[in-house]
Amino acid sequence: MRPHRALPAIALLLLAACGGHDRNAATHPSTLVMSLPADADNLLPPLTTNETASQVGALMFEKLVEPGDALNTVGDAGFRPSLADSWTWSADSLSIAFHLDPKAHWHDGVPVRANDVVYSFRVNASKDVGSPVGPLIAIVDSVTARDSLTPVFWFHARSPEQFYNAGSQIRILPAHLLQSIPDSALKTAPFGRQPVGSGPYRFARWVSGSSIELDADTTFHRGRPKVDRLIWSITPSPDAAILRLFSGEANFTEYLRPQDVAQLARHPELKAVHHPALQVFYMLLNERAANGRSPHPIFGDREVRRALTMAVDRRRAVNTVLDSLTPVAAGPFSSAFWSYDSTLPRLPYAPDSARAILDRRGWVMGPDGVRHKNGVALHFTILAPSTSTVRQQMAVLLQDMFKQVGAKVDIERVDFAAFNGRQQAHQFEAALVGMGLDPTPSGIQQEWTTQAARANGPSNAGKYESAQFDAYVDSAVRAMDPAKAKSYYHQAYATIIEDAPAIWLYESSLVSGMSTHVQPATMRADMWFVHLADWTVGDGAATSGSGSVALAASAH
Amino acid sequence: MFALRWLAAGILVVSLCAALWRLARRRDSGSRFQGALARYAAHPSAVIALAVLIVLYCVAAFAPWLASHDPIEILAPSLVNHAPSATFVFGTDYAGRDVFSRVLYGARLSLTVALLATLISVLIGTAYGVTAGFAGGALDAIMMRIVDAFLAIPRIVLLIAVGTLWSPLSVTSLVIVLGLTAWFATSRLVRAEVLSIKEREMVAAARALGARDLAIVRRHVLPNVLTPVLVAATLGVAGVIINEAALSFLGIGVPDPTPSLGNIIRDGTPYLASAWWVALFPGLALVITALAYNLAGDGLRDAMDPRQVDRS
Amino acid sequence: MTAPLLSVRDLRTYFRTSAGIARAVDGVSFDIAANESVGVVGESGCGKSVTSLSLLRLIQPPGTIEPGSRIEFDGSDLLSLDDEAMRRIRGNRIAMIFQEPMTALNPVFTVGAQLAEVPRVHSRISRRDAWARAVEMLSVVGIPDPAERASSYPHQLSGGMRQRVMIGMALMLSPALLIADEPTTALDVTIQAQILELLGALREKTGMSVLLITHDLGVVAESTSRVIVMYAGEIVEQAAVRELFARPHHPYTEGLMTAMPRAGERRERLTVIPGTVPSPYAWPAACRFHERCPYAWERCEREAPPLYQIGEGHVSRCHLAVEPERRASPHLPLAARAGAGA
Amino acid sequence: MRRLLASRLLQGIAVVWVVTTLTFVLLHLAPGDPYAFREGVPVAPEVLQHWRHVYCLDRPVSAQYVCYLRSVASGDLGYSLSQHRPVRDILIDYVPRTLELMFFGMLASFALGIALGVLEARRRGTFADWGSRGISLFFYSMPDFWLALMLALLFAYWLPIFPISGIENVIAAPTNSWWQRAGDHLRHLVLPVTTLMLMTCAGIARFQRAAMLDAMRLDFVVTARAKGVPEHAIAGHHVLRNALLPVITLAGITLPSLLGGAVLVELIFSWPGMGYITAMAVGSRDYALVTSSVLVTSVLVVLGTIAADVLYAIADPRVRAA
Repeated sequence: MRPHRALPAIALLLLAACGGHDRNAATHPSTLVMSLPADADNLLPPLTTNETASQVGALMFEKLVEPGDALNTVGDAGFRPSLADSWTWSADSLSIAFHLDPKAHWHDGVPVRANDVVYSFRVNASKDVGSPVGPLIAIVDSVTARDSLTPVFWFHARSPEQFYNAGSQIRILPAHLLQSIPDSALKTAPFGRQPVGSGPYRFARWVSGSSIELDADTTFHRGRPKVDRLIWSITPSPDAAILRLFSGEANFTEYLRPQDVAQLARHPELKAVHHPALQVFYMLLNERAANGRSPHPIFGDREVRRALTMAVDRRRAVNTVLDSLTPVAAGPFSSAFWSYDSTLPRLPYAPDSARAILDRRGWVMGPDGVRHKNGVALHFTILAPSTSTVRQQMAVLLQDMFKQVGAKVDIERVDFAAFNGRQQAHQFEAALVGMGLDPTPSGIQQEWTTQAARANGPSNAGKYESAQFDAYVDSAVRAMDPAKAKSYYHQAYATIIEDAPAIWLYESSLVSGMSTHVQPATMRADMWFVHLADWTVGDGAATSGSGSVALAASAH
Repeated sequence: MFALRWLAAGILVVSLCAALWRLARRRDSGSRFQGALARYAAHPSAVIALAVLIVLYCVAAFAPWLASHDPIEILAPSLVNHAPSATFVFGTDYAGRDVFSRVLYGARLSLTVALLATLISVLIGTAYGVTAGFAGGALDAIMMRIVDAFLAIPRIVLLIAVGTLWSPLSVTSLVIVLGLTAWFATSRLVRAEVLSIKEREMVAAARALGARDLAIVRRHVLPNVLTPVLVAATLGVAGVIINEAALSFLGIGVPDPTPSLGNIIRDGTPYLASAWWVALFPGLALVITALAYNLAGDGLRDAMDPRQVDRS
Repeated sequence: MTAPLLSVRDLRTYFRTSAGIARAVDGVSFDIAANESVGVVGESGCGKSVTSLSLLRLIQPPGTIEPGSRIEFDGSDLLSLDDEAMRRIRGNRIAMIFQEPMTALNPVFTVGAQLAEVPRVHSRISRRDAWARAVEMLSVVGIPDPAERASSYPHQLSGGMRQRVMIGMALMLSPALLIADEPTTALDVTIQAQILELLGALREKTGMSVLLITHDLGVVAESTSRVIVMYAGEIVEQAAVRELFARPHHPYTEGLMTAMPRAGERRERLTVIPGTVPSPYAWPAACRFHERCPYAWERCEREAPPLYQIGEGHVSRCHLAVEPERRASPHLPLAARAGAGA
Repeated sequence: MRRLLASRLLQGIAVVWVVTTLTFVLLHLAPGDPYAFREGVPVAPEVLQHWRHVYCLDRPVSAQYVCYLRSVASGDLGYSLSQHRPVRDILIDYVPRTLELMFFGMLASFALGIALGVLEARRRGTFADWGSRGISLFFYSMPDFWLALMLALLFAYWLPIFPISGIENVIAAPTNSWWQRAGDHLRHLVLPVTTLMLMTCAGIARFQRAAMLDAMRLDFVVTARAKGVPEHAIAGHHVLRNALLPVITLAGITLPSLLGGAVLVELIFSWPGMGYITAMAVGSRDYALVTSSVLVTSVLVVLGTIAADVLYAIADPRVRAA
């Protein structure tokens, strides 16, 4: 081999040799490496729209108060202090004064003061910025600074969740760094790529497309976080994120699909953690026909919808596709809500009475095992996203169960973007939908009321309209007394369950995958990452290991 | 019973190859085609490649009959990522489906899509090349610049762009898209051949006899163009197979449950560490097919075009 | 007579191909004395180029120099040297120049670099010194402003100049023997004369011997002292140049002489030797020229003529040497009678 | 030389113009308005309105075309809805990483390709010749993404010496010195570049082999031998220098396929470059980002082809003088 041609081979060996050395490099302070398939977009909270950016933002910016893990959003009982130590209501409860923790400070050393809160409210409410929080804080008239440590919130009117909306929606921003920038220019401000916050973690590095890194703020006013470094390790696709966890280059990944969980058995160094999630899955029935005006020949009839619900053995379906741990959903709400109670009625699995109802409604069984009613066959299509194996398996099981009661079902698989598009354009008959819920039960008002159906937006695509249900929801949302609110919610839930606008399938719990020596703190249903500062990585002591396999194996 | 079926298929294929071999060895008829066949048979690698191709197409044709399980049916959640065993020759994938049957059906799909797409690309390429070659002058220059533009865009990026904007692609639209993005090389080749033929006296003579352009094209140009186009087509198929697999791998090609070699590999990607067989076997099938086409294409080029002697 | 610089004895170079064995050079023997200029003449395909390449063992597969051949140079047999030893002789003790100056030089390297390469390959000379000697050699071979020309590329020079560069390259290490394979064929006449005159002058100055291979009798007449005539892989006649031109003995040499147009002579058609050069895969039996020889008789077809001594330093491979009377009855050669070709 | 450069530039501009038009057509043939409000992508309506105005999507097609050309010329490639950033900023982040991958990929594949080509030509007909040609054809026929996967499988799991994803070891990075980080970055380059190399070297080796065999037949080889130049110097110096010329033109042609391969390699090894971003744009139907990456990719290729031609002109003295 000519000398100059051997050079590349020698170089490769050198690289390989130093590879080994790098593997067990000096021990690193406890580090949580989270692999996930999406890069952040803008780290300025009011401009954040994607999941990664909201996670990073949540650990760098604080709210005034934080809801407790029970997510009781009515009144102020269920809340605990964050940026504000304490708060006092005015006599007519039309204003609340928050007392900031004097020790709170921005990562550049400047202390947090009331005018930061005033500025933050103004920015989040401004039309130019278009913050997603805007509509939620519409109930707040204005915010003033009584003194340098006491911002005061003034309200238009009293409402059960006024404290929640005021103190726990806005993440406080450093006015001294941002107020000189006009609102419309905030979008392209460099702050969005290099933010300064007041939270437990300060910004370290952002290599776009590769990693975002935060270091613990040792002087944080609520105590030093246990995990020293948080790294969001970004991959191009969900598959690559799982690959990174399994190869040991990451020690946490937020979302494992059922098939990934099955695969975890082969990796002793990893474990799966189920934690509640505010997410409910159901088969939405479109009550309008294709022309969007006349009722759908099958789903327009409430009795037929009830019959189809009774034809489905929901418990067996959930056990087969997922596991027995996952609860069967009662309705479009989460069992974690304070407004939930176990006495709610449920449509039973009763195929015989389902057949009886269908007969009574004139759906005569045809020779080919499919029912007909004045020329229309009991035949409809279920739309399912091709990327979700769980929903595809569920569609196959439902198809089989409906066949037992004489209903012919086709399954149409489309990719995710088309799945959303078809629902919004009402070009579907039935669809296996997964909906994320707001932490507060009042969210049902935006999702299922007649007003939502008529708004022609993405909500209530099935066009469920029930005046009685609307009335109950309105009074529940307005009731100041939690007990009265709960009884109204009960009647609203009972009504929608009886009307069966959709076949409620399961409340999915999120499954995260992590290395065995990561101990997570409580993972709150709406935001699993809110207590990330209290997690511990390794047996508390600095765990060694960086790069691939060593990271995972270092605990043994 | 399952092994019996494979045995029958094996016998059929072997007899087919033997017949072909005897044909190649026959010396008597001295036709141009015969000489080419003999020269082709002289290349051992090309003959093996042809035999492999025959086997592949037979397997693809009889896939439903040969497959051990239903490729789409989710057998049982318990059998997820099961290692290769007697019942599941290539193991099972994450959804508990038999990889062997999916590879069979996937190969069947990939082969048919590649063949049809190449057919389209050859037709378009030849037509485009002939018009550009014959028209000459400004039109020829413009047409060639357009081809340069298309060649300047890596084919996979073009496919991704098209895939994004018109997804999900049904199999027919996939064939059309693959066909539409593969004809550039063929058109250049055909144009070069047309230009060289145009100069030769026979075309001038034919024109002198008052033959119209179209007649000239049919009688003189097309037969001569046949050789390079045939060679380019064979080599082209390998490229199209790989591109179809890449598209399915990216999730833009064939929609999910229908198996294509590309999306089987995609299913196996996240579990590479512990379930490597899901990604390995479809890839091997792809490589064997592409390699067979490449070797056959090389053999064909030497056989049909002795002038351009390969310096082997 | 001091020992000859080069003595070739029974040189055979065969090419074994699928079409059979081509005996391009079939038993050639000759000597070259020091500072002598010898010409080798013959139609193309008679083996003169293969002979020259064989001297430097530059024959590439499938050609081989048959065992039994001997090339004695400066006291040692070149055929017994190992490759490395032979390599050290090429360009150093024996050098060679070629016919096509256009392609004989490497187009992508400067002329100076290709000249400087010769000393650098053969000795531990520094790049700067080698370049200086290259420039100096360019002036020796008569190239105007050599320093500037050294860094120009072959395609920037004229044919004549490129041939001068070739000669310079050959003479970099003042070899004892220079083999020139048709050096002037590709040049026009005026340049041809200059090159031949340069070769002669350099030969006098350096005392080297020159083996000049050409098909042009005029070139041989002017620049060589002795001539070897080759036909069908064999030497058919060898003599001092004046002797050969005055009394050509072998009919083939005679044919060559009459075929050459002489200045001032008025002739419409040039006389042509009928027939064509035979194929090396199957040389004709006995005398290889008998089919094209006007004097051939049955002995010529039966018995291969040896090299008869017909004068001082004058040999000829023709039975006329022993039966001169045959020359009186010339007849139409066999090839002409048989009509188109053999 | 200047004339050649001028004609190549003109051709390049023509190709870029055709590609821009192609991208415009692609953008407009796609169903739906690229800046339409789409559920699941919460963007303030006035942002959409701004970008729809910038591309004059509210005006007739011909006006839109002129508008598109003007904005592209001024370097304004639109706004990415999935990344909420102007496309130009995104490309500034991601294009250099693809260029880096391409540079090392090109270097490695040409080095190996030339070495193999020379080896095969010098040992023609022996086992080394057809053996190396067989192996490189085997890799040539392999789909690039599958080759990447197999390398990842081999090197990441069974012999874990090279990292399989990302551009640096995110954990160790901040505490390393710069040269440690450079070394680590190179280690992350090894597998992606090896994939590109194995994929492309077959074509180059085959071309180089043919060029070598041609050059070996030229007369100056005999002259060199007559000069006493040793055999390996003849092959390595005289012949190779001539045989390299045609291979340089090959650089222009392999560029598109290498870039295509890079797109898939980036996906497998999570190398955040153009392919990575294009794949993300695919998922979220980010029309602006997809069409602008097509545009940028083809401009890169056109520039690369022109560079290859210029390099050829410089390398070949006969052309340089013209």
